[in-house]
Amino acid sequence: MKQITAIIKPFKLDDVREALTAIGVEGLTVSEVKGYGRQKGHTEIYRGAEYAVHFLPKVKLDIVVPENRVSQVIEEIITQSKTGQIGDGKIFVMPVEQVVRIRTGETDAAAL
Amino acid sequence: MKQITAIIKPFKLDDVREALTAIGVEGLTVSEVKGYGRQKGHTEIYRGAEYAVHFLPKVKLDIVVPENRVSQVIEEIITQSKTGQIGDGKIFVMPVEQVVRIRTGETDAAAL
Amino acid sequence: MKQITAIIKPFKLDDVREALTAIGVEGLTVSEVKGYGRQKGHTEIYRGAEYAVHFLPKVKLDIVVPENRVSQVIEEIITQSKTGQIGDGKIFVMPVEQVVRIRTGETDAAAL
Amino acid sequence: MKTISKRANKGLLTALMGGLLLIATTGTASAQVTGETDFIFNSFLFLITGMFVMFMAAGFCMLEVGMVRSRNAATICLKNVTLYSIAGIMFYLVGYKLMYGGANAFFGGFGIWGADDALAKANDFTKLQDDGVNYASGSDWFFQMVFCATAASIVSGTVAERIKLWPFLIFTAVLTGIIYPIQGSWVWGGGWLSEMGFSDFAGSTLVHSAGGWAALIGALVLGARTGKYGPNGQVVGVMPGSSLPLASLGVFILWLGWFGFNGGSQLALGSAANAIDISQIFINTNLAAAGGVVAAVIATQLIYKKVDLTMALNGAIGGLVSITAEPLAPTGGVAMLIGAVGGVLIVFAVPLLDKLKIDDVVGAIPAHLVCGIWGTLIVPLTNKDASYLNQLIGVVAIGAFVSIVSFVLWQVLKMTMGIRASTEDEMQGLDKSELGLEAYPEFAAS
Amino acid sequence: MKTISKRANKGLLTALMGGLLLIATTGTASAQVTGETDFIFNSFLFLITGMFVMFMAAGFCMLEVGMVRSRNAATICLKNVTLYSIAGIMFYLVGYKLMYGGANAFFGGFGIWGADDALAKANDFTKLQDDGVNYASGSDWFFQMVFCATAASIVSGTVAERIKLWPFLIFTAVLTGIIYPIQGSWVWGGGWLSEMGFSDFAGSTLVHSAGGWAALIGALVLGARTGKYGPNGQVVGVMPGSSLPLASLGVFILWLGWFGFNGGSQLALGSAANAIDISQIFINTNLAAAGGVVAAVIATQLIYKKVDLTMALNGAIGGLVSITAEPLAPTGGVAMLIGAVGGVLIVFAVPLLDKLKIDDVVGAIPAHLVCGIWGTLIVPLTNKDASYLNQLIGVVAIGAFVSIVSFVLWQVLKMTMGIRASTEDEMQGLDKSELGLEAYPEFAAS
Amino acid sequence: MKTISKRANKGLLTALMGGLLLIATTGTASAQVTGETDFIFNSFLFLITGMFVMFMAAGFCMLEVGMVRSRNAATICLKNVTLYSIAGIMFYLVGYKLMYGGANAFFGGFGIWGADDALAKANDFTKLQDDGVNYASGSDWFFQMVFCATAASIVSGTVAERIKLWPFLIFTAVLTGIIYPIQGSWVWGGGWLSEMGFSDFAGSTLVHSAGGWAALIGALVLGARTGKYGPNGQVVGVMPGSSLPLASLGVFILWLGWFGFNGGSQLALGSAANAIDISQIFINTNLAAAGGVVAAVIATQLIYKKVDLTMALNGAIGGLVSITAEPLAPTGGVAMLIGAVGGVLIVFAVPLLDKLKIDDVVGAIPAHLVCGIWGTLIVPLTNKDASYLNQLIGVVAIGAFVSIVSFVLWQVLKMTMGIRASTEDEMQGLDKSELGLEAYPEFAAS
Ligand SMILES: Nc1ncnc2c1ncn2[C@@H]1O[C@H](COP(=O)(O)OP(=O)(O)O)[C@@H](O)[C@H]1O
Ligand SMILES: Nc1ncnc2c1ncn2[C@@H]1O[C@H](COP(=O)(O)OP(=O)(O)O)[C@@H](O)[C@H]1O
Ligand SMILES: Nc1ncnc2c1ncn2[C@@H]1O[C@H](COP(=O)(O)OP(=O)(O)O)[C@@H](O)[C@H]1O
Repeated sequence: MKQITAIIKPFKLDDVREALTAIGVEGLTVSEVKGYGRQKGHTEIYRGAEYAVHFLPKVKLDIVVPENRVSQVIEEIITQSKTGQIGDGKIFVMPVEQVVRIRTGETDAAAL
Repeated sequence: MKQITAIIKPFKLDDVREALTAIGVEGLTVSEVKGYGRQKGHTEIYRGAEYAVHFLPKVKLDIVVPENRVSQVIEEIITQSKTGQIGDGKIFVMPVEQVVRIRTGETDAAAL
Repeated sequence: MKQITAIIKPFKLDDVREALTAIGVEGLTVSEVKGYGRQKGHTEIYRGAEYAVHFLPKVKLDIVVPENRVSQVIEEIITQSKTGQIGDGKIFVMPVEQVVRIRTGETDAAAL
Repeated sequence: MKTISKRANKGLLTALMGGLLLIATTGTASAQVTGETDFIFNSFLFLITGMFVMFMAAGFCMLEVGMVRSRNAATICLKNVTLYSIAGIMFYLVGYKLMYGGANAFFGGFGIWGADDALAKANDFTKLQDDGVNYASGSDWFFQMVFCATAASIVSGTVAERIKLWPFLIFTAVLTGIIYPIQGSWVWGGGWLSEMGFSDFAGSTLVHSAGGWAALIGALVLGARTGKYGPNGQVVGVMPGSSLPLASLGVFILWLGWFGFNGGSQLALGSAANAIDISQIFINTNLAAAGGVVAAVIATQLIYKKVDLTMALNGAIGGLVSITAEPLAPTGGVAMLIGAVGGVLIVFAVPLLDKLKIDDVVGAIPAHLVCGIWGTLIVPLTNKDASYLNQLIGVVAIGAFVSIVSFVLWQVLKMTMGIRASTEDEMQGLDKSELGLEAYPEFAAS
Repeated sequence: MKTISKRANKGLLTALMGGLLLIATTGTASAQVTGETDFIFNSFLFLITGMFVMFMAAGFCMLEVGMVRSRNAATICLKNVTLYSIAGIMFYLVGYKLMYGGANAFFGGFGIWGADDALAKANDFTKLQDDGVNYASGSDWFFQMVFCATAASIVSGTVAERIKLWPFLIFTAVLTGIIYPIQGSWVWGGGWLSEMGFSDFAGSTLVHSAGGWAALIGALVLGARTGKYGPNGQVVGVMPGSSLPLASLGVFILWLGWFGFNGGSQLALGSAANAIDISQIFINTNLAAAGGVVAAVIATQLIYKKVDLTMALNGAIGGLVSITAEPLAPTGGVAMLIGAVGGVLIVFAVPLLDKLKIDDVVGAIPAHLVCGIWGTLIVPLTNKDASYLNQLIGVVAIGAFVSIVSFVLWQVLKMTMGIRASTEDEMQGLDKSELGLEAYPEFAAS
Repeated sequence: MKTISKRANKGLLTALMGGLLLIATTGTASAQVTGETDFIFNSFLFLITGMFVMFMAAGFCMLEVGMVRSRNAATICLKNVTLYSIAGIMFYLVGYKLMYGGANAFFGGFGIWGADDALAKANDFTKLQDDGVNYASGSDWFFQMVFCATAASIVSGTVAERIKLWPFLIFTAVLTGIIYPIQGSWVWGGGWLSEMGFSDFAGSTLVHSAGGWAALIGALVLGARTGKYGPNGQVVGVMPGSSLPLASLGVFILWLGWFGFNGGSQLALGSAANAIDISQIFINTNLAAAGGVVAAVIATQLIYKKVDLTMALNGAIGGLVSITAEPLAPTGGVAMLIGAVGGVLIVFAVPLLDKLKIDDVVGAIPAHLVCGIWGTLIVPLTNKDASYLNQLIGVVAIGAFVSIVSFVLWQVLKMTMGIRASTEDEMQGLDKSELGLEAYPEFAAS
C-alpha cells in the first residue's frame, strides 16, 4: 500500500474530492497547511510597511491506497487540481507497511 | 523505526494519550484534520438550504517508535479509541529511516 | 528522495525557513501541530482549578529532497532551531518513492 | 404645508393639542412645560435617540461581519465604516435639503445644510411650537442623517463577498445623497405621498424597504457568489457565516438602536402626551422584535426540526422592521403579532430568494424589504387615518422609484468601472485582493 | 398602601419632599419643576435607563459566549436572544400584573398589562405626584420588563453547554412570567417583605439572587458537564472559555447597563434631589465595580501568582451586584469597599463551587447569588432604615421560594421532556446537535 | 476666578446670557427654564453623556484587542478593564481635587472627593446659575472621571504586547491620580493656561495628547516588540492585528462615545442656547470623523493602491481627536475638513513612527497625539477668542510636563521592578506568561 500525499490549492479541494469519490477512493484525510515552492510568496503592505508573505495557504490530502491504484489516483488529482499556474502543488508517494481499521481490526487492503 | 499514524475521533484523544504515556511512549505529535472514509459525512440545513458536510473532524497522531513496539502501540490505540461505530478511524504504519533529536543530536532509537 | 519531517518550536520557523532557502531548498510545507516528548507539558491554573496542559504547540515542516541533500538539510535545521532547551524537537526521515509536480507533470528529482 | 414635513406635522399636532390643554387648564398653568423646556426636551430627544440610531451602524457591521466568510470580513468592516461616513457627508452636502427643502411635491431643493435657530435665539418658542419645529435645527439634522445612514447600511450586507469596493462606495454616495432623500421628500418632506395620506411613522418603507430595494437590484445585477448555486438552482455552497456570536451582537445592537429609531420618530418629548406615546412605541418595538424571534424559532423548529440561529436573528430584525411603519397605534399584543408575522415571513422568504438564485448574504432583503412592505401595508389595521390603498400606492411608488434608479446606477457602474470582483479575487477573498490583509490573520481559515 | 410599589413609595417621598420645598420657597416658585416637566423627566429616565438595561442582554450574551467552548457558542447566543424575547412577552401577558397588581401581600393579580395614563391625559399631575407615579405607565412597564429579563439572563450562563434548548426556554417562560414576578411582588409590588421593612434598592436579591438561585438549582439538577470533574471531585477538564475578548466586551456592556439599572431605580428624575441621588448612585455603582475588579486582580495575583482575567471580569459583576441593594446611601469609598468584598468573594466562591462539583460555566452563581446575598445583608451598614434581621429574612424567604419552585419545575421538565443533552450531543457540542450549525465554522476547533 | 474651572466658566456665560434673555423677555417668562429644571437638565446631561464616555473604555478595549496578536489578547483585555477601574478609584481619592480644587495656578489641592450639593438642597439655584455650576456635584465628578479614564486608555494600546502587567498598572495609577489631574488643572481647573487664554473645549490636548505623550514616552523607554524592526530600521515583522472585526467594533463604540465626550463638554443643557450648541457639536463631531475616514481611505488607495482598513479606523479616531479641541465653532463643512486633515496625518504618521522605530501597536500616537496637536493648534481658525501662540504654548507646556514626568516614572519603574517582559514571555505571548491562559484557546494560533 502507498500513501499519496498531495499538496493542492485550497479551492480545488472540492473538485478533487468529488473526482476521487467517483473513482472509488474510499477514504481521505485533509489538513490545512502552508507552504512555498516555486511560488515564493509575495509582499504586502500593512499600515504602510511592506512585508513578505513567505507561505501560502495550501491543502494537504493523504490518501492511502493499494499499490495498483496509485497511478489512477495521481492522474485524477492532477486532472482536477491543475490550473497550469505556479503554485499548483505536488504529489508525493510513500510506502505504507501496515493498515488497520480501528472499528473492526481488519488490516491492510481490507482496511482501506 | 516506524511511524504509526492514527486517525481517531477527537474526543478520544485524551484517553489515547493517557494510555500511551502509561505504556511508556515517549513522544507524540497531534494535528487537527478532517476526513471521510466509510463514514461519509451527512447533510445539514442552513437557512433553509440543505447541504452536504463531506468531511468530519478527526485528530491525527504521529508516533515514531522502535519497530518492536509497533504492535503494542497499535493495540493500545485500538483499545482506547474504538467505539465500534463507523468513523472510528484508521492506523497506518510507515518506515522511518532516521531520527534526530535536535537538542542533543542523538540519533535513531536514542532519539526517541 | 526522502521526506524530512522536523518538529520545531514555532518561533524558530522563520530562521529555519531563511536558512533553508539560503541553501537552495526549493519547497517546504508547514503545519501547526501539538505534541509532547521529553517536554511533558505543565500545569496551569484557570479559575482556581489546576489543570495539566499535555500538549505544547509546535510547528511541523515537511521537506522532500533528493537523497544527497538530506544530511545538509538536517544540519541546517539543527543549527537554526536548537536552543539547547528541552522541547527543541525532532527530525524524522522517511522514504519517498515518487514525486510529481502537478502543474507540469514533471516527476521525481525534476519535480522538487 | 409642504415645507413642513409630515414628521413635523405630528409635532405640530401635539403642540396644538398642548395649546388647547393650556387653555383648558389655565388654573394649573404651573403644571405646563414652558416653551424653552419643550425646546430642550425635543432637541435632547433627537440627540440621544439619534446616538442610538447611529450605533445601529455598528450593529449592521457586526451582523454582516458575522454572516460573511472570514475572507471578506475586513472588507465588510471597511464598507460599513466608510458608508456611514459617506452618508453623513452626502446628507450634509446634498441630502437634507433635497429631502426637507420643501421645493415641490417631488423633491425638496438644493443646497448645503445650515443651522437655522433664529427664532429660538429670539426666544420665540411660541412660533416654533406653532410651526411644530420647537427644537434645535441641528438636532433634527443629526437625527435625519442617521436614518439616511441606516438605509445605506442595508445594502452592504446583501451584496457582500463579491462586489468591488469603489463602485459600492459610489453607489452609497448616490443613494444617501440623492435616491434616499428624493423618495424621503415624498413623505417626510411633505411631498405628494404625504399629501395623499401615505403613512410611514419611522420608515418601514422610507428607510428599510428603500434600502432593501437598492439591495435587491444590486444582488440581481451582480449575480450570486461563485459556487453558491448549482446549475439547477439548488444551493450547492452554503457558505456559512464566520462568526455567529458577532452576528448576534449585531442584532442586539440593532434592537437597542431601534428604540431610538422608532422612539425618536415621535419627534417630540416636551409634553406628557409625547412621553406617553414614546413609552408605547418602546413597548411595541420590543414586543414586535420579541414576536419576530419567537416566531422564527418556532417556525424553524417545526419546518427543519432544528432551530436556526441565523433565522432567529433575522426574525428579530424582521419584527422590528414590521412595526416601524406604525409603532404607536397598536397595543402591545397586536405589535407582537405584527412582529411575529414578520418573523415567519423571514423563514419563508430566505429559501425563496435562494430558489430565485438571488444571493443575499445576510438576509437583508427578507428582513428589510419583505417585512418593510408587510409593516407598511398593515398600518391601517391599527391606524384609522391610513388606508390600505394609499399604503399600497406608497409601497409601489417608492419601490419603483428606488428600483429603477438603482438599476440604472448599478448598470452604469457595471459598464464603466465594473462592479464585480474577479472570480479569482472572490475565491481568495476580497480582504486579500482589495485590502491586502486578513481579518483574522492568525486563525487558520483556508 | 400595597397597591403602590415600594419603588413607587420612594418616588412618593420625593414628591412629598418636593411639595414641602415648594411651600418653603414660594418666593422662588419659578425655580420649581412643573408637574408635567416632572412627568416627562421621570418617564424619560425610565425609557433611557431602560434602554441601557435592555442592552445588558447583549452583555450577558457576550460574556456567556466568551466563556463557553466554541462548540456551544451559537446555542448560547440563541438562548440569550430568545430568553430576552420570552421575558418581554411573558412579562407583558402575565408578569407585570402578577408583580404590581397589588392584589395582596403574596402576589399582585392576574391580567395582561395595559397602559393607564388617564390622569396625565387629564393634566392632573398633582394627583400623580401625590401618588408617586408621575410618569407614563408604559415607561414604567418597559423599565420593569428589562429587569425581569435580566433575572432570566443569569440562568443561561450557569447551565450552558449541556442543557437542551426547549426545556430551558420553558423554564425561562415560567421564571419570567411567574417566579420572578411573585417574589418581586413581595417587595417592589408592596407585598409582605416591603411591609416588614426589607430593603433592596435595585435588586441584589430580587433580580440577581433570584436569578442566581434558579441557576444554582438548575446546575444541581442538571449535573456537571461531562468530563469536568474527576471521580474524587477534582477538576479534570477546565474547558476554558473560547473567547475572552468577547467575555470582556460583555462585562463592559453590563457595567454600562448597570448605570441604568441602579440609576433608573431611583424611579424619578424630576427634582434636584433626584438628580443629586442619581449622581451618587452612578458614582457608587462605578466605584463598587472598580473595587470588585481591583480586589479580584490582587487576590488572584496573591493566591495563584497569576492574574486571572476571568476572575477579574466576574469581579466587576460581583462588585456591581454587591452595591445594587443599596447604591445610594454609601459614600463612594464605602461603595468601593463593598464592591471589593464582592470581588474577593468571587475569587473564593468559584473554586468552592468546583469542590462541590457544581458546574457553573460562567461564574453566575458567585457573581449574582453570592454577591447578591452579600450586598443585601450589608445594606443596614449605610441605610439606617434597614435592619440586618429583616434583610436576612428577605434573603432567606426569596431564596427558599425561588429555589423550591425552580426545583419542582426543573424536575418536572427532567421527568417529562428531559433537560440534559445526550453525552454524544454534548461531546460534539450543542451547536451541531440542536442547531445544526457551527458558531465559527471556519476556525479549526476540534 | 481660579476656583471655577474654565469649563464651568462656559456654563457661567450661558447662565449670564440666560439672565439677559430673561430680562429682555419678561413678558414671556413662562417660556423660560426654571432653575431646578436647568439643574436637572445639566446633571442629566453629565450622567447620560458620561455613560457614553464610560463606554469608550469598551471601545478602546475592542480596538486594542483587535490590533494585538491573539497571544496578547487576554492581557490587553485585563489591562483595559483594570485601568478603567484604577482611574475611577484614583480620580476619586486624589485626582478630582488635584484638578478642580482650585488651590493655585499649578494644581488644585488635595483630598478625597465628596459631594457638595448644599445650595441645591437649599433650593438656591440662582446662586448656582450665577456660579455656572447648576448641576449635581456628583454628576460633574462622574463626567470628569470618565475623561480621566480615557486618557489612561490611550496608553495601553501603544505599549501592548511587551509591557509587564504590574508596572503598567502602577503607571496608570499615577497617570490618573496625579499627572492627568495636574495638567488638567492648568486649563479646566482654572489654572495658568486657562488664565492665559489657552482653549481646549473637550480635550484634544488635555485628554488625548496627554495620553499620547505618556504613550510615546512609554514606547521609547520600552523599545519595540522583539522582531518588529530589522537592523536598518525597516519593518521585518508586521505582526498584524488578530481580529479586525473587533477593532472595527471598537472604533464604532468610540465614535458613539465621542458624541458624549464632546457634546457633554458643553457642560450645560438647560437652555435653548445650550441645546443648539450641543446639536452643532454632534454634527461637527460626526462630520470630522467621517472626514477622517474618507480621507484615510482615499489616501491609502492613492499611496498604496489598496485601502488599509486599520488606517481607516485610525482615521476615524484621528478625525474625532482633531475636532475635540473646538467642536462648536466650526461649521459642519469646516469640521469635516479639520477631520480629513487628521485622517491624512494618520496615514503619514504611522509609517513615520515605524521609521523612527517607535513601535505603537494600535496607532494611538498618530491618532491621539499627532491629531490632538493638530486639533488644538487649529482652534483659532474658527474660535476668534483663541490665539495661535497661546495654543502653541499650551501644547508645548502640557507636552513637556507629561513627557518629563512620564519619563521619570517609566524609568523608575524600569529600574526597580522592570517594565519589559522577558523575550521568551514575549515570544509565547503575555497571556500565557502573565495570566496563564489563552484568549482563544480553541483556535489554532501558533
Ligand atoms: N520539496 C518540497 N517539500 C515539501 N513540500 C513542497 C516541496 N515543494 C513544494 N512543496 C509544497 O507544494 C506547494 C506548491 O509548490 P510549488 O512549487 O509552489 O508549486 P508549482 O511547482 O506548481 O509551482 C508548496 O506551497 C509547498 O507546500
Ligand atoms: N484510505 C484512507 N486514506 C487516508 N485516510 C483515511 C483513509 N480511510 C480513512 N481515512 C481517515 O480515517 C477516518 C475514519 O475512517 P472511516 O472509514 O470513516 O472509519 P471506519 O472505517 O471506522 O468507519 C476518515 O475520516 C479519514 O480521515
Ligand atoms: N516519538 C515521537 N513521535 C512523534 N513525535 C514526537 C516524538 N517525540 C517527540 N515528538 C515531537 O517532538 C516534539 C519535541 O520533543 P521533545 O522530546 O519535547 O524535545 P526534546 O527531545 O528536545 O526535549 C514533541 O512535542 C512532539 O511533537
